[in-house]
Amino acid sequence: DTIKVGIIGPFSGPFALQGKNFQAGVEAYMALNGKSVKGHDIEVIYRDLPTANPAQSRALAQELVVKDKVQYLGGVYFTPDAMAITPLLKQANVPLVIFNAATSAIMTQSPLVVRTSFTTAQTTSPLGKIAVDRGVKKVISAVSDYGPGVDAEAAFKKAFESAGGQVVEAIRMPLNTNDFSPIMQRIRDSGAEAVFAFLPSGPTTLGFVKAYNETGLKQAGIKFFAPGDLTQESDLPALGDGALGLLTTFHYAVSHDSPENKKFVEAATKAIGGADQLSFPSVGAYDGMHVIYKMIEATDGKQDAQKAVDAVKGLSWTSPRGPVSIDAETRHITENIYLREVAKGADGKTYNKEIQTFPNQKDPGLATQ
Amino acid sequence: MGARWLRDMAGVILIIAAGVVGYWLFPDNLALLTRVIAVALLVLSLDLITGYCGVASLGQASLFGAGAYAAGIACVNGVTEPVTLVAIGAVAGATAGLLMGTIMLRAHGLAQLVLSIAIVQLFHEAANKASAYTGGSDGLAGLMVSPLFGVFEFDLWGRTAYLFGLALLVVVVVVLKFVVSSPFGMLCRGIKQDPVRIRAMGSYVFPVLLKMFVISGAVAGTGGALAAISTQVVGLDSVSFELSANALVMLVLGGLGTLYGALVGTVIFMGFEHVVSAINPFHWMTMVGALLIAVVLAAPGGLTGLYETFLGAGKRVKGGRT
Amino acid sequence: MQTILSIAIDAFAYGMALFIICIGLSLTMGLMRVVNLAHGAFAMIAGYIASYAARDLGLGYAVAIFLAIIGTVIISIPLERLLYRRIYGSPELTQVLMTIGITFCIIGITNYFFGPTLKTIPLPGSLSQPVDVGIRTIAGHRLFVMACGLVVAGGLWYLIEKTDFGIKLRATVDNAAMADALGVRTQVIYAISFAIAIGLAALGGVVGAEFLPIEPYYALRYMVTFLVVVSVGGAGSIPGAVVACLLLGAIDTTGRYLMPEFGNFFFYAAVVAIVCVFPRGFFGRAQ
Amino acid sequence: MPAASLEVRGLSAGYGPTMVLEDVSFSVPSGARLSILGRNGMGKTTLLSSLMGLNRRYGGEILVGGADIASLKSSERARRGVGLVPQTRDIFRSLTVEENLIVGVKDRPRSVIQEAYEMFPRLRERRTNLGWQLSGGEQQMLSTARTILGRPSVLLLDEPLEGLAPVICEELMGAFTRLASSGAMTILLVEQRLESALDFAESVLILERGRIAWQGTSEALRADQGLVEHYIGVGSLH
Amino acid sequence: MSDLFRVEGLTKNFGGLAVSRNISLSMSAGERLALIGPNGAGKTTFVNLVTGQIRPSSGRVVLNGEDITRLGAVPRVRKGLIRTFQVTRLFSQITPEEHVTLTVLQREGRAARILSRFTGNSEVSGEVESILSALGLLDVARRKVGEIAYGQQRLLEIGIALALRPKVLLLDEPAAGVPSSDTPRIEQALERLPPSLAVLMIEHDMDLVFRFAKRVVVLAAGEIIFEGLPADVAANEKVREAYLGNYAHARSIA
Ligand SMILES: Nc1ncnc2c1ncn2[C@@H]1O[C@H](COP(=O)(O)OP(=O)(O)OP(=O)(O)O)[C@@H](O)[C@H]1O
Ligand SMILES: Nc1ncnc2c1ncn2[C@@H]1O[C@H](COP(=O)(O)OP(=O)(O)OP(=O)(O)O)[C@@H](O)[C@H]1O
Ligand SMILES: CC(C)C[C@H](N)C(=O)O
Ligand SMILES: [Mg+2]
Ligand SMILES: [Mg+2]
Repeated sequence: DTIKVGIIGPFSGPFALQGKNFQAGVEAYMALNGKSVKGHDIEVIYRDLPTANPAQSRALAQELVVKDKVQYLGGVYFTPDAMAITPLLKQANVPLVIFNAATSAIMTQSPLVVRTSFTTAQTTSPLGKIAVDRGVKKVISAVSDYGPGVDAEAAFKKAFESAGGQVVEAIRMPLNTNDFSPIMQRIRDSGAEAVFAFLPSGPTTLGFVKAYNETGLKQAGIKFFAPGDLTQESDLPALGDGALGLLTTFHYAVSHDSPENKKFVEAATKAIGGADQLSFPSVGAYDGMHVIYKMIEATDGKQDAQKAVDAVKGLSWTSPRGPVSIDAETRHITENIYLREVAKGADGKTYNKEIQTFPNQKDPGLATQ
Repeated sequence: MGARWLRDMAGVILIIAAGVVGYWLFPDNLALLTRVIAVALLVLSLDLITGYCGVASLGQASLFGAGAYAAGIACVNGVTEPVTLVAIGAVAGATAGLLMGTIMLRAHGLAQLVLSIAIVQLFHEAANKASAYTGGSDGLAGLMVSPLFGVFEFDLWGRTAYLFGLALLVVVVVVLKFVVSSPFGMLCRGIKQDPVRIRAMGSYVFPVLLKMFVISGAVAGTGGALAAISTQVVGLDSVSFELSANALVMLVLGGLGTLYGALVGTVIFMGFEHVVSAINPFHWMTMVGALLIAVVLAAPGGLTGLYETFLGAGKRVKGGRT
Repeated sequence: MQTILSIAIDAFAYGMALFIICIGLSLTMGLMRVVNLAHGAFAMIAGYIASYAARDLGLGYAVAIFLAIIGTVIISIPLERLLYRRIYGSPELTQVLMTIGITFCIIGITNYFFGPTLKTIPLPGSLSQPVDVGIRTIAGHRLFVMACGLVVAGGLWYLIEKTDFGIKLRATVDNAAMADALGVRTQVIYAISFAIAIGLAALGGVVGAEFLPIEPYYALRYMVTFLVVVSVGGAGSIPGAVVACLLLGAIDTTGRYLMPEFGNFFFYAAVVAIVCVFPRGFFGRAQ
Repeated sequence: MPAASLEVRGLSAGYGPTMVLEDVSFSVPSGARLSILGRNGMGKTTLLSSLMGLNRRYGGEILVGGADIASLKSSERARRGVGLVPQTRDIFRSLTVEENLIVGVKDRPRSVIQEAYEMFPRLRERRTNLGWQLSGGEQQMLSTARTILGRPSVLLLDEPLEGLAPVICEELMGAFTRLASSGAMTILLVEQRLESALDFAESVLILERGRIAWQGTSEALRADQGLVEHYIGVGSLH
Repeated sequence: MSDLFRVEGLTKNFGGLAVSRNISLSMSAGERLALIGPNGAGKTTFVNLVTGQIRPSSGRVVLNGEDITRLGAVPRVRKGLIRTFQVTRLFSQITPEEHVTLTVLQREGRAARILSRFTGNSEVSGEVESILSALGLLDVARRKVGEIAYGQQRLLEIGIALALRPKVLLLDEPAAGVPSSDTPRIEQALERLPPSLAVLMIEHDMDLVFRFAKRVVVLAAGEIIFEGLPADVAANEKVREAYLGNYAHARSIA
């Protein structure tokens, strides 16, 4: 028999790169672990959802469940899209494994959701201590003005202030900002010693980092802290040498030094068609597939969402990103968060170099609830 | 007169028939079809001001979003009866239409188009900022709509939502048929062609167009409410420029100023998009682009124009020679 | 004071970058009466060519710009012949449909062949250095952008308002059949103007890439910005475009400095206000 | 360019699928003047604009100075010496008066627009005004001046006196007559006012439903009141 | 005074150009007045000023003793001040019948109603038919305006004006573009106008002017240079020089 898995993600449009990473992760996993589990063949169906669009997301999920008869749903890049699917899960008797969408609250919407990515709070929080350790007392935060940005701002502020620092100003920048020089001017005027930034990966990141260099903030010694979205590997070639020295925290670096990751990177590169396109969503997808495989194993091909989810609660394994486990209570992934510095490799290309590890981080966003 | 009545009747019956056929043919895609209906309402509303009044808008989603958020917020706060929610959406849409019309009708041509863009961006920004009420970019989730008439659940298979949407669409089309064939509708068409002439006939232009904006807002708001009810989530995309631009593309694709064009355009565009994106989720955009180009080359007046060209080809005069 | 001056410099640089990218669109929309929503797509094509030339072939920046312009124009010629020619004089919304279609195709094809990653165009050393302008440092390429903007504005204004070509172009747009009947080779005029507009798009795409990075989705991502700027200025008016770009650039920049969280409100509220006062844009040609 | 002869053979033309002119043939010697008459909607405008190449031709030949131009685009016809003053004037509305004239001069130096100002001093006064701002009569003057500046060898005038003050009409007709008799242009005139039309031209052509109904000299037509009544309408000539 | 309509000291400048200079003019009910003058004299501008399409720099417009200078174009129409356009302004996609129906409904204040049907309104259609038949337009009543002859479009333009039941009617070159064989149609239509109506006609066709007008006003360079009986106009040296030329002479030939 064939078990179908429906993957929803941004495979075209402005976020096509992230969608391609989903696909690469899925294909890498299947290439390395076979296309069947316990004799059940696995078939993956991709459905494109280019930008956040809950109505479309629901329509796609419904079609996958009702028409294509998928037993597992996976993928989902944006939070509202996940929110639109959760109400269907119970009736559909289908678990949803989230490969990316990073708002804490999704997990509370349905007991049939499992997440293998990260939350913004989870990747950001260690930065508070890191900043203080590096002698920074006053930080200005600059985040994109939307859900994840606001999450990042709050998480950093909490972590930084409890470590003894002070956020002197919090700037929220519209998502479609093209020229960041005025923001840099403001950062300079604030008198802060460092800037904490969050922007979604893509063209604006480039503008932000460029402006940081060009307006002389870097020369003036103002430090730069951010979660790893800002230096995702696929953006690094465009950022060029300007990114050297940027400090970011994240759950995964393509450069992560482990045998699991080597295998993964090799397989994923083959799937995506170019090493420079690979970045974090691929590992979310890879581990997502791992979870789905485990679910299939546990249910032996029968459609039983609750049993499937229960089977992976507490599951732990070694992911390309390092040791991880699914928190039995929140169903969210527990993982290491790494501090990385953008450095230049032997081949002259820049990469995220892991320099410090914060082991077994849960999602502080959920922990507080 | 009789003939016209008959034609309108036939049109409505055709819509119902198409709806029912869709139900039988694609029982597994009802959520998509419901979405098509919601968007069709948006495109219809755009046809009212663009096709009948000549006011092009790239911000029509403001009205759709107003309806969606109004219904969504009402639902989260305990008003869960679907018909009431639609009414709330329509009223919110109409109010937004009043606001949008008041601003947009101050300008002409391109500047007007840009006003519409500015308005939808401002709406979008406001919805993003008011995240306490709208959920911001995470979306407004947790809409628990009670069963329609207390009986029919909005469930996974989406039958209730679809039939409810279809009924709404039919009601709206019938009402709009009356609107566009009333003296008011004729006046709007006159304004579209030459407002100076209409003023010289002794009619103000602004209030007439504003009235149409309000009607248009109510229709779009209905669509928004339907989307909110059937999806149970309202996202920022429902007040976005992208949705507005898509609506305009669908309208022009179908043909302006006939109501049917709006429906045809929506169904063809969304259907095509759905099919090609399922076939190749990665590179379907090229196909949609090719479709648009092909339509312009083959039927510059939109698909309904094509139909008329075919009809017209029968009654060629003398021609034939080249 | 220093801050104000510094903001003013940023505003001017950003405004000029906008101007270079948008002026070609203003020409097509205002003079040729073609709502060319694919304008950004051509800018993007130029960006890809320049990126390829400068990064992969290691050619100089000036050569890359030159190749990008030539290459983009060459690519646009068959499109003009086969597609655009059909929509000259069509209703605007038909043009919207066609050019959106073209945009989708170009995006799709670019994504297919070149992948969805950002493409950069390495600047020569002289332009990538921060330059000290007394009160602060400013990136060299920003000065270059300002200079380009001024040269383009002046040259184009002269071409359109003063030369026979400009007059014939405007006559053709106004009434092509009559211009034809007076001996103007309208198709040639259109083809040349189209090429000029595309060339400007190409120049803008390459020179402005530091502000608006090159990637497949470029055309749609910045479409609103382009449309707004062109219309606020009054399509087809060069002084209008300059004023609109500088003013909107300034509002955007200061808004983002003073109250970044309301940056978009500032910008679009300003657009609404301007359009309410100038219903045809700053220098819109009356109909 | 000096005047050229015009010969039309079996011309059929119209709009899209609608054929308006059928099998029209006539010829005008170089430097001659021909008036075209006919009731409303009989195809006078269609005839002139298809000589200019502005609408659809189904068949036939158009020879200017002996060379067939029927397959050329209108801009090429203009360059070979055909010039049209259209009934709808077709001023470039967004161009100034002077710019309108510049479009008309073709390849001659710009300075020749002074000739137009001498012909219509009113235009000199309105030199920097935009086309749409002109009064009806001023537009008519501009349209005529613009075409004449291009020195056509065959000039097609479609109701050029429409909306002009009587004093201007008179001067203009005088000017047209001089242009033709000096051998500079061959002129075809469509004119509603029978008297003016007959005064102007030595020969006349009457169109009826897209066909030539009558052709002959002005004298012959003037003499035959019955003919006038039949083709042009009762009470036209009194 | 028993003037139905009066303008006082109407002045308008476009930039440096004075298009109307201190024009004063009055018309009584039933008056038939022709306004003539050289091209660019300001005749159309005068109509635009009177009907409120453009605002005067100074001066007053008085209708029925009421100062309407400050009113916009629409209320003036509603008060009975109606114009036609020098270049027809019609809707090419709809029929003459629909034009007139819409106009009648508008006059009755019913044009903006949503809850009634446009067609099949018996009282209105009777009036529409009588207007169209008076102008000889019944044959083409149901064809698209874009397809009918220009002369008929001019008649329709007048029909629309009549359907508004004007008190003062301003006709801007009603016969322009209409062949001489069809001008009688227009004349007949004008003759049948209600006698109480004041009509001002701008026209360059002097025959029509002389047959129609009881009084002639000549405008040149924005100023009234002559006002009087048709018979005297041709004899006036200033008018002859500025406008008529040898018209009077030519006339006697034919
Ligand atoms: N664009 C068009 N499309 C279709 N038919 C047209 C078009 N223009 C004119 N016609 C038709 O062609 C015929 C001839 O028109 P034309 O304008 O040549 O007449 P005309 O003799 O110049 O009349 P007039 O005296 O009114 O200027 C008319 O019956 C008219 O309806
Ligand atoms: N908006 C404007 N700006 C500048 N000048 C204008 C404007 N409108 C009209 N004019 C000028 O005002 C003058 C009077 O124009 P108007 O149309 O009133 O003339 P008219 O008497 O109706 O002439 P005709 O008999 O030729 O129709 C003309 O010279 C015209 O060019
Ligand atoms: C054609 C007619 C208007 C001529 C008339 N018999 C006249 O000379 O006034
Ligand atoms: Mg004609
Ligand atoms: Mg006039």
